[in-house]
Amino acid sequence: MSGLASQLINLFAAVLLLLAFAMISQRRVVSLIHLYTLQGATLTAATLVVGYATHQPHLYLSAALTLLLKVLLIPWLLHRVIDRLSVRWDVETLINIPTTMLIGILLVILAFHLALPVSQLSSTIARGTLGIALACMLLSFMMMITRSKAVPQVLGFLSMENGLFFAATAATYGMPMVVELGIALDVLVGILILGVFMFQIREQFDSLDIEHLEKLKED
Amino acid sequence: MFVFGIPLVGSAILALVGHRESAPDVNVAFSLGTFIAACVLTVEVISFGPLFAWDRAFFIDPLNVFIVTLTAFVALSTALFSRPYMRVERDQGKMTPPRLRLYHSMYQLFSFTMLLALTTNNMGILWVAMEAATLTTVLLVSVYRTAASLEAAWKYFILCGVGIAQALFGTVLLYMAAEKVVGSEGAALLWTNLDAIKAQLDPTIITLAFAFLFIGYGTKVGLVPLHNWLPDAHAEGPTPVSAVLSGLLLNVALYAILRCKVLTDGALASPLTGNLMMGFGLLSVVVAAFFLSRQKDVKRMFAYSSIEHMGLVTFAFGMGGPIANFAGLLHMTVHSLVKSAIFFTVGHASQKAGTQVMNEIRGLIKVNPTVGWGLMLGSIAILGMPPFGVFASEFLILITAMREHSWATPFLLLSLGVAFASVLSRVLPMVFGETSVKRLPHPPALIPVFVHLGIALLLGLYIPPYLSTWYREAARMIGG
Amino acid sequence: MMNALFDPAQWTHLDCVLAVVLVWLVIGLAGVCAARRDDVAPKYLFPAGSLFGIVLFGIALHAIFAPAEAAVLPIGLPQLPFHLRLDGLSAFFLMVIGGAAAGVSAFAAGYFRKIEGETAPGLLCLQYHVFLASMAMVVLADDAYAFMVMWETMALSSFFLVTADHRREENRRAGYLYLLIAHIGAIGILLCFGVLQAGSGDYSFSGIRSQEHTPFWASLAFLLALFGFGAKAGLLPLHVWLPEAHPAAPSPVSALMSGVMLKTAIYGFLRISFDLLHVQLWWWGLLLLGIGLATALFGIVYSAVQVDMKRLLAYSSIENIGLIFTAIGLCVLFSSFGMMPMATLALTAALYHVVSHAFFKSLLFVGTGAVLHATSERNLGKLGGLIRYMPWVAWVCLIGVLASAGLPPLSGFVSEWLLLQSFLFTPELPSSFLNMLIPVAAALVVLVAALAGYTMVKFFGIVFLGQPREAKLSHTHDAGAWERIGMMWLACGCVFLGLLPAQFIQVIDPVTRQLTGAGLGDQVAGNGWLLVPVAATRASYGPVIFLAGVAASVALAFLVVRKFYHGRLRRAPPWDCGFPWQLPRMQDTAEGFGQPIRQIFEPLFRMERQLPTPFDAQPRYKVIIEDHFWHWLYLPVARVVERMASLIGLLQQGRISVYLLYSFITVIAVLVWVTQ
Amino acid sequence: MNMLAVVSQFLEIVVALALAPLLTGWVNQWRAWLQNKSAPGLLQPYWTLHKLFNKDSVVAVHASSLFRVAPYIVFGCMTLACAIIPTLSTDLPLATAADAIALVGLFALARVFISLAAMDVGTAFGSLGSRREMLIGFLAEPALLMVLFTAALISHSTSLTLIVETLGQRDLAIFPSLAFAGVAFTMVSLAENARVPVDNPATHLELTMIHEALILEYSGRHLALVEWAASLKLFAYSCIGLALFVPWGVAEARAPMALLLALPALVFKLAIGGVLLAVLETISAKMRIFRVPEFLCTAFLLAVIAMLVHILLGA
Repeated sequence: MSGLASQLINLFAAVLLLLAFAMISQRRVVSLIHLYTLQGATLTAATLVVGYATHQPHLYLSAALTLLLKVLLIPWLLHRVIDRLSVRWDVETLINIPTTMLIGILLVILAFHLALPVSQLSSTIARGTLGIALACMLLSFMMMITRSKAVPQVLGFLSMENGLFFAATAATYGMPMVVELGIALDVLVGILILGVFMFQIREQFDSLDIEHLEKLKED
Repeated sequence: MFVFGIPLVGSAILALVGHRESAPDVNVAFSLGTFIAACVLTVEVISFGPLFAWDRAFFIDPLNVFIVTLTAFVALSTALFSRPYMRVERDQGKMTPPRLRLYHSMYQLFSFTMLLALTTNNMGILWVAMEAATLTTVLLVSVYRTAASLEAAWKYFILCGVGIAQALFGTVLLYMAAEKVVGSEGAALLWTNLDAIKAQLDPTIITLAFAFLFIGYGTKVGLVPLHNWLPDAHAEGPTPVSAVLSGLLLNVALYAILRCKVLTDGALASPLTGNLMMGFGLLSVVVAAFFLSRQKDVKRMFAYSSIEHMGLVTFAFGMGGPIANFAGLLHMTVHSLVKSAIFFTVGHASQKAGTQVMNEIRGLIKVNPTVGWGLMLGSIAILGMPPFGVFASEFLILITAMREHSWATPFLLLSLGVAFASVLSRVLPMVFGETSVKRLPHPPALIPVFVHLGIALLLGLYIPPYLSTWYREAARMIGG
Repeated sequence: MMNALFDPAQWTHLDCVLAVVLVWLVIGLAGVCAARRDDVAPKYLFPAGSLFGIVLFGIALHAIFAPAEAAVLPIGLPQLPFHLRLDGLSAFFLMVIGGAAAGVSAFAAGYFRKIEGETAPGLLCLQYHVFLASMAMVVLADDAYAFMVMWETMALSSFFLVTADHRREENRRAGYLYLLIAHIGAIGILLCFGVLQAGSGDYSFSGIRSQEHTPFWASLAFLLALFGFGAKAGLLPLHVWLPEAHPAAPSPVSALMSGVMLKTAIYGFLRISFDLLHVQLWWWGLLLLGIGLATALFGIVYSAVQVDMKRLLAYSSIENIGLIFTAIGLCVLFSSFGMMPMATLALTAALYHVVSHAFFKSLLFVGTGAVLHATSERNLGKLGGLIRYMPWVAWVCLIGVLASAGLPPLSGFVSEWLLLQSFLFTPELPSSFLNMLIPVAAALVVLVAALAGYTMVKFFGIVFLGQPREAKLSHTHDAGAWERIGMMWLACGCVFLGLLPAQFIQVIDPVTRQLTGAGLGDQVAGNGWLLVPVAATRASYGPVIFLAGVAASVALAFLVVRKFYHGRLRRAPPWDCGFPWQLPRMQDTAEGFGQPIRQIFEPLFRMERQLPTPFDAQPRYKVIIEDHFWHWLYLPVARVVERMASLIGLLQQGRISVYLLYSFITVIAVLVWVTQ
Repeated sequence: MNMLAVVSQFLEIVVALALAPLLTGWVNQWRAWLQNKSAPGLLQPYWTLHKLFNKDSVVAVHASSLFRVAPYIVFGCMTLACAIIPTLSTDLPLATAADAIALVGLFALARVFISLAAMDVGTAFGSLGSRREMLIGFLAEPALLMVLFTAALISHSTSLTLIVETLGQRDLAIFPSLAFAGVAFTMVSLAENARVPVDNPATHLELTMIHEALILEYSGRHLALVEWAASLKLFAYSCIGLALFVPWGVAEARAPMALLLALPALVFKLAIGGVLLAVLETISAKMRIFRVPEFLCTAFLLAVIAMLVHILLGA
């Protein structure tokens, strides 16, 4: 049973990693959002499995939370934003995609290397997954670096959050409930604020190209 | 637990009435309440020792109670200062009523998150509070809605958000390490429990955890090279916000790092945490000092000075030992006092001159001697000139460094010298000389400035015994 | 204890000194409280301060002969409360502070009547008295922290005084330069203490005293002390602030800074190199000798070519500091070879010069203050002939001028005489190399002394003698009562120090006993009016007899001439060489007077001349003299810092992705670092 | 101090005051002869002084009292100088009050006062003269002091009387250091006493004169005092020279006979010295004022070398 569960979890982990790579390589904003939604879904599933396998009821709750936030609410918000601001394209990335992929692979290796000693100690059914979570995190971090528009950056930020959630779920069966709630609240408020910001930025610079945001510097 | 109850209610109320004429006074009133509550709390802790609340979800010990008091105090004086300041802003048309409302409620909410972060016993909640603090301050920074302020806020949000994310990962790891020992229920994130069992925590996980936590909260402390949000946010936000950012937020972030350091030191035999903190601290001090020497915008300059001082404090805690920890705590105190005082004066100055560019601010001492002298003395104090308290702490830090890490001393002294030269050369012409600007409609509230400077002066010459015992206690807790 | 506190009869010297310090602070605060009325400070407060200056002078004079007293104040750091100690050395310097402060404050009472620059007299009064108090506390401090706090407070208060007239850009610049160098010097001193405590963590001087240092660490501490205190004293090449800050400050303040504050640096240096350090290496002495002589020569040569009277005096202060350090160097040299009597002689010379310089330089500075007040003119080229309109100031200044020119029978000569005497002992040094070197040094000292004469003649002659170069000078007024009192006090100091060396050396005796273990007191005591430092067969000097001799022959000549001839006198215009259209402006100028020096010592200056050609419509002659050290030392350092700053600025180019990249790299780096 | 000491002290002063003009006259006479001019009488200086004392003294209208005091002070300084230099006897009460260094200080004092007085009137000449005088002074003083130091090192004392005694008691050994010192001293005294090649007391040529420019405004009794002081200075310098380099014949303490013998010896030595000075002045040409520093620096260096030589050779 738990064997199956852990295999399932590993599968989801792999999917997550895959999605992360996909997000790096993806240019279109809309499909980025889709990918993000998928990520959320996978996360929900993983949480459910873990919760089921380890009989941790509060994981169901957190899964529900994830579903609500990351599969429904946030993607919906983002869609509205990009419709309003009509930014469906994120044309150029700062570093071209293949290079990014290569660096990404290096990062994955590094992440595994780092997580290996930890996951060996880990007693949970999801031992290998910590490395994957870390990898996801780093990858989305890199995505934030390489994208030059606001929306993809935010998406990178959010998928980073996902990676973290996955780490929390897989490695520790989720944080204490109160913390989960707090985190969820923060994420929600954060995304709202970001949405507002994007509108303001838009009306200030009539574009979401964050290259406009380079006025404040050491001259 | 009135301490953070009051600001929470305050923010709620101000969210409704924040646009009224009386809002600033209400703001002050709430801050005052918070401060009184904090004082009561302090007395309790001093008399009865550490105490818990709400089945150990909250926890006060000498370490955080002293920062709580400091926070409440600076929040109060900043509220006092922002009364006339915001009135002027409104008259100048920079602040509309809705913005004022946002400002006031966020101000209270911010101090709530600060206090929450300080008093909570739960590392998770600590993280949540820090994130919440980021969100509130992002709103505060962007309150002017100008291009520059938006940019600053954006950078602030992204950089700190990412940083904080690292911290969350660290927290997860911490939890993971903890639950192996105490089993997986909520108690595994209570700092007190962790502190009790820190010796059994698994070194490898804790090492990773601390690395992430340090980078995460270090971003908020503004350690080089994670500091880039700090000068922008300070320079573009309203001055009271710069004051609280410098005076409070950085302290609280550092406090978070300290909590983690205590645990990690318990788990590890190696001086890893110390080395990390010393390295980043030293780097921040040196780099910030050189940044100081090329500033044109007054608030930006003092933001860099904050980076420098935070670096110094981090370095001090990194060295560890009773004297260094003592010095670090002392330095935190005087820095937030003096720096907020400086920002008050700077705020008035730039309001008068209508600009933050230093070359266009001249002869303050002529227009308004109190502001002029306040800025002068403040800068002198922040530069570590006796008899102000900053010198006392820097003296202690330096002598410890000379004794234990003499290799670092030259760098410290070099950067202190550079910082001195830079800031002084900017401040002198601002304070002295001739000018033609006129006075402001609303008389500036300068009592806070001189109260702060007075306390800093006092701490330089005479540290009252109960205060010093209190510091010692805290220093011992950090593991001196 | 408590009743002891309230019963002055039981007060120790230390209590009295602290009381004076407190009173000074109170006076200062009173000045601020009464800031509304500009006449309170001058009328009542400054005279009061001067009175307590005399009190301090008396107490200190008494305390020199008393055993050392120590106390611990309840203020300061918890680990390190303020330790205070009043021993011979500190009492001696307290005496200097009190003595000079008495005169200067009295003068200031007259001087600060009009508002100088921007700062109101009340605030000036506060800064001034905090300055005095901090100087007194510096010499009392007995632990590193107290010392540093007082030291920097001294620098800070004087900085505010320097920038009292901050409307002028050059004053602000001067203040900045001053505070910066002072602070950097302070950093050096702090490091020095750090080395001295030798890892013991005990920063009280008693604790430091108990440490034993290896020659290396001792030398390091010595060099740091030399750097730190040299920056304050104005030793080459850290002297640049001095000629800027002294002219900028109000004259009484320049008087205090030059006369007293520089001496606190001497105090600190003596305290560390003789009291806290136990070993002395011969090359330290050589180093001091070299730097001292270089400073002295540099100072006096630059002083000779100045055209601003306060700058001239400032450079002359650099010269005197150089002489003092020369004497100290000689002392170190001797004591490193264990020749204590000679060391004592040299040290006595140094201390004697400390006091006499304190008096005559304060006198000259307040003299310039009086002139400045009357004429509001600092440029020598616009002064002249003032002896007719302000005879008081002129004649009192003449005393100061003669003393500072090192002429018998005034105070300056005594110290130079002692210094030269100690030079004559050097052939007894065991090292022949040194023996060869020292005569050259002695020659330089004499040259410096002679140049001082040249400079002082220039100063006095151009300011007070000749015809007024500006029309407005002809209705200037003489100094007021308070100013006269202050100047008289200082002048009396010069005269007494000049005439009664044998008696005054009794005062120095305990100090030298404390530092070198020997004293000249007994040696000198026996010979009444004669000053016999070593042995009657070696050398002797009797200023009183000397003065009597000159006076007698002057009087005799006068009487004889009157007796056998007549006293008829006719007034007539001076001979105009057959060119009747002479104007006062055609008199020899300050530049002209300095010209020979400029020629002889050309390599020492960085000059840019602008000479008129025969075809100029308005021919004008301009010569700008600059300090080499700016271009050798200071500007390069500034450039390096700028370069670094511009490099570091590249870190922050405003692109958020780059910032994220920093964080990213940091994460990776830290992770990699922690996991191995 | 016994009676004899007082007597010899008194005698010295009198002799100095009396002989100084005579020496000047003697030198002038010889110089005239050497230059094939008809010489003034030997006693001419006395007549000049007498005449000047009888004249009214004319003082510039705006001259301050300093101007009138200065001549007396200068005269007093020179008298004291002559009093402390052992010319006849080495048993001089006053000599204990001022040693070699004080002697130099004494000369400096006189110089400063005369220069200030010259600047007081404020004519171009006055300040020009005082500037040149001080220029010479600050170069000559160190040289003179170095010379005296050399002697002082030999005799381990700066007191002039002791120097003379030690030097006088030695047998006729040549001190190489003293040879250098002698040359240096000669150069210095030429400069100090306004002699060719540095200055020419005979002319009033604006471009060259130093001493005459200083005292240009003086007349009557003031001028007389200044002139007398000048000749006293010459006398003093000659006596120093004699005391250092030919110290024989100066009376030791408590030797009344020697005291009587000392006078003719002194006169004889002075006469020779005067002739030599005249010869020196005749054979050398007046140099440009800008050359003077070089001239004096040479003297200064020679004096320092003298000291070094002494330390090196112990002689």
